[in-house]
Amino acid sequence: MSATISSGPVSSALMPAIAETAASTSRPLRDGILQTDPPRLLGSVCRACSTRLFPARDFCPSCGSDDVEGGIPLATTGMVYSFTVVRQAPPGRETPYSLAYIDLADGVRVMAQVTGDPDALHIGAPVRLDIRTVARRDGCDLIGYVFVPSLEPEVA
Amino acid sequence: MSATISSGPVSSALMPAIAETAASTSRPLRDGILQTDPPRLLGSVCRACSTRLFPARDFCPSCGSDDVEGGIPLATTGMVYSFTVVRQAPPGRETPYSLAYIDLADGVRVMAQVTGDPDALHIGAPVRLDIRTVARRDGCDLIGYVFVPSLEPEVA
Amino acid sequence: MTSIHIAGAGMVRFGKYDPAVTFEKLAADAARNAMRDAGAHRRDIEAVFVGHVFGGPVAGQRVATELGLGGRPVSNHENYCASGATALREAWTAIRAGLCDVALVIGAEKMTDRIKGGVTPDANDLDAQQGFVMTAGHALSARRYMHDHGATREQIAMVAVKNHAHSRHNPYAQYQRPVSLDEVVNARPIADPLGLLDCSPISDGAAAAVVCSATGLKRLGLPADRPEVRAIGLVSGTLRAGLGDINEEDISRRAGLQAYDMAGIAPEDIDLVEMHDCFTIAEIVRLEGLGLVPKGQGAAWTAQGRTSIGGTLPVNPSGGLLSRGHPVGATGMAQVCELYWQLTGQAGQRQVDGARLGLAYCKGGTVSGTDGASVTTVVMSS
Amino acid sequence: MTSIHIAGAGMVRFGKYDPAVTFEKLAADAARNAMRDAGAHRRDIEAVFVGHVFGGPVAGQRVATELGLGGRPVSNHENYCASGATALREAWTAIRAGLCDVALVIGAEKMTDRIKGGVTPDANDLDAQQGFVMTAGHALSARRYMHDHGATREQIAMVAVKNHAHSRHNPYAQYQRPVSLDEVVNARPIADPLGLLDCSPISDGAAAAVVCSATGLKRLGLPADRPEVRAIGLVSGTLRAGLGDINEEDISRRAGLQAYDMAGIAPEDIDLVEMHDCFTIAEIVRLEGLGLVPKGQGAAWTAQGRTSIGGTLPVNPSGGLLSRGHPVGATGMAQVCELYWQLTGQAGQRQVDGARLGLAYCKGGTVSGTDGASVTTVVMSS
Ligand SMILES: [Zn+2]
Ligand SMILES: [Zn+2]
Repeated sequence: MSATISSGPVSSALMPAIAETAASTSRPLRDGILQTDPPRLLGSVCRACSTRLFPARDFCPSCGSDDVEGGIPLATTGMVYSFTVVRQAPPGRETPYSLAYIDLADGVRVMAQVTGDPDALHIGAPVRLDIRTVARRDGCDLIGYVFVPSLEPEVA
Repeated sequence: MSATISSGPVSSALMPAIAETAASTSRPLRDGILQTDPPRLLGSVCRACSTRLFPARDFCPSCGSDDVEGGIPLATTGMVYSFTVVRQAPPGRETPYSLAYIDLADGVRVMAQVTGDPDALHIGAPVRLDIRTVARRDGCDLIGYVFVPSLEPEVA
Repeated sequence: MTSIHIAGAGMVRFGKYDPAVTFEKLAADAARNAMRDAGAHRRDIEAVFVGHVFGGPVAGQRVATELGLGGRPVSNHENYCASGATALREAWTAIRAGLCDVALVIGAEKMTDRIKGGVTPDANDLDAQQGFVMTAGHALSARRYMHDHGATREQIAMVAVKNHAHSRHNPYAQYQRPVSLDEVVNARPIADPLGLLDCSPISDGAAAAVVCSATGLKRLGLPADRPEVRAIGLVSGTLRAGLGDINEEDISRRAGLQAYDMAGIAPEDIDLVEMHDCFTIAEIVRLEGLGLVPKGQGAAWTAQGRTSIGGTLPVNPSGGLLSRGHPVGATGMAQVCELYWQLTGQAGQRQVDGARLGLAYCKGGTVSGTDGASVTTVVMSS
Repeated sequence: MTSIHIAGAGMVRFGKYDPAVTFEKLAADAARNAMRDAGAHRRDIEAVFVGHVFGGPVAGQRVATELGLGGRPVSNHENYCASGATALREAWTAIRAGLCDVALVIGAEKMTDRIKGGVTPDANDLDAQQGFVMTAGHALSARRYMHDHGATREQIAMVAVKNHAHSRHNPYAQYQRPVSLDEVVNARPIADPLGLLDCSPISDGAAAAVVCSATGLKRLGLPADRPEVRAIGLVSGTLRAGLGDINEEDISRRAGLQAYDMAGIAPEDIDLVEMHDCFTIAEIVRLEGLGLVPKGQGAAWTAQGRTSIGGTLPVNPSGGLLSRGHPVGATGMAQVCELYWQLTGQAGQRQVDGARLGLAYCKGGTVSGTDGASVTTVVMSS
């Protein structure tokens, strides 16, 4: 994981710190949704129909099977399916920030903030996962996730 | 109305001030429940069955009539029907304080705090109304009501 | 099985009320208007069903006490923005089950002194932790809709222009003045591409109806031809796996089918729609999900005036949430009031000609990973 | 009209859970236990009814999503402490109306991270502005009851002694140890004459049941003799004019009559009661209001052991709210679970001999000037 520092509009809840620096006083935003080494989002996969889900569930919403395996590392790259720049939010969250649906390479859609210049964002833009500290609560770093625009080939 | 200063356990919401001193920055705890000159609680009376109610309603719960008159001054003396000393309350309200059902002389029951020594309170104890500032909100005195133990005849 | 009817309906004007105008007062005033319209007295009302989100515990009982309806069965029902319609569904179910013949249904909300900066999902919601707010969800929908169907920003904005044009003639609407396309497109941005006028406001208000069996109508001395509640669908969202269209509106499709089946109608039979246009784009994709407008054509239909009063499928003659206002728990019952007035020919200058079969749709709340929390579909006929 | 049955029931142990144990987890765990007990799979559940007070908007939909029950009709119902029983009543009504045959009903609450110093009426309530809290209301009741009927403080305290003795054998109870009369009488005073052990605790928990028509039982492959829900009464309070007895319990009397009439029973037929003993004195006056104990004799009956397991009318074999705990929205369904276990002979060392007809009573909330906000009465038979 690279030590990306956010340069664009990101919520105040997303502080520019990286997971590797987190001491024992860090924990995931929510149990079971990610790992830091290597940095991955964790989902589930259905053994019956191969449907992947994020976050993990103990059943498959596609085929109804209970034969589902959790703790599955998901792809770290994907494309922007749709995005918005949020300019008004309830008190406690600083605006603006870019929020997007990201379609991961292994067929899972994730809602997350995207760093960088919002004017450069577009549907289909390639992005990659960044696991980082996104908030601090009770003296503890909360580890979450954002996506960072990747270099993309020049379009002629 | 006498300038009674509370001597017993009364909620922090009940400040020892009297209504006459209230300037233009005072208002009743709730519209229509009391007047300060002369100090009275205001209720309603049913023209069909004479039932009195506090606070006023625009219908009679006893006979169902809509022929009800509001703004009726109620009796200022009554007796304790039942009482308790509240020793634990949600944050923001200081304990202990005495709370009672008061049966007014004209047949209306009112829930209110009673000032004075809680150990001297008993069912049947005579009390009289005191209209006073009970709280301050947004720089404005809120006028409410408590009951004060009356002198009672010695029991042989 | 008994038929179920609206015997009378009533509202208070939606808007921003002083804190001294309480939830209880708004709700009781709407209820009194509905009871007066139905010619129902206190003694006629057998049960009270109240839909609200932010009214606090036993809010319905506080209202019933104000109304002099103490003693009856009173219950409170919550499905976020579908709360009012859910309360109606519970009343409709109780009448079908034979528990009562005359019920009072109230939807009410006092929001302006409680909600700041827009409603949000539960704080424990994973999407909320990423910064998801309702506006953002609809902005993502709008952006993708434009990309997939070649719709323009202006076509989407026309939903607001249309609904504000309708609300000029609705005395209960929070906003009663027209807005121009320029005003909508150039309004303060909230979540790109949506601006302030793409969003329904935060409002206070209440709406109510007296709901009866055929026996109940007789008891009230009313003719048997009062508008009938033919069906009320209720569905929840499902988890979305894979990379499908976020504007698929499977939840709307299922809610529509449930109501059409129950009412024994086809979507083509519907003469007018009261649609949950919490955001401009939402009206478009939900109409498509319901099978009332072909996939991808909702924006164009709006721009062509096909969903205006006088068009082939008038949508939100009341002005909708965008113009009437959106006190969340009240909205479902305000839609029912509008259908009642339309189906009885009392809608004045916003009357839809030949209104015989109407649909009211509400969608309430979000649950992370699903296509929504709750959708209700009310079918009413004259 | 179809008979309506409990096909299976399940709970989580009530208690004080870590903030990481969410409302959704408690509710889903109880629901899974109920579904397992009924042998019901996801595909069998047609609708979900959730009772809660503090779970936040669309809490039931969040739970349904966790359970893999997305898509179904899901609705949230609130009547304060009667919320769980109200959710059951809505399910029971929907089955009677023919809307479904197999429903999941959940009562749930996560209180310990939200409620401090006791539950209160709405802040706008006039009595609340005088300093009224729930404990105070019951203290006023206890003081007057002692005065009117010559009951002693010790007799009232015996309700807590009895219910804690019962809960020793309830694995789902928050407290499972006996308490002595001395402990109750000498506990920290809360509102004279009541002390800490006269009050039910603030708790987290959930309880659930699978509720079926006769057709639904067949579909689940269950015998037709599962416990039947014979009646569910629901009433609200009325304004009290004049200087009557505050322990008159007219609201309980009306709720009882409604249920007895609907079930076609007399109060004498009832073998055991799950009673809303939010406070010791409440159990006494409510039993009297229901016509199950002669007026003014409830305290003496308790002290004589007549309401203990083995007595003439066992009340709260589960331990009641005082011992099982009182996560408000969950309580009504926990009572239903207990009746189900008692009526099917699965209550172990707390089994009431010959339990064939049971009553569960909940009372929720207050409205200034009335004798209560909401009372439910559930009658179940084996
Ligand atoms: Zn699968
Ligand atoms: Zn009268």
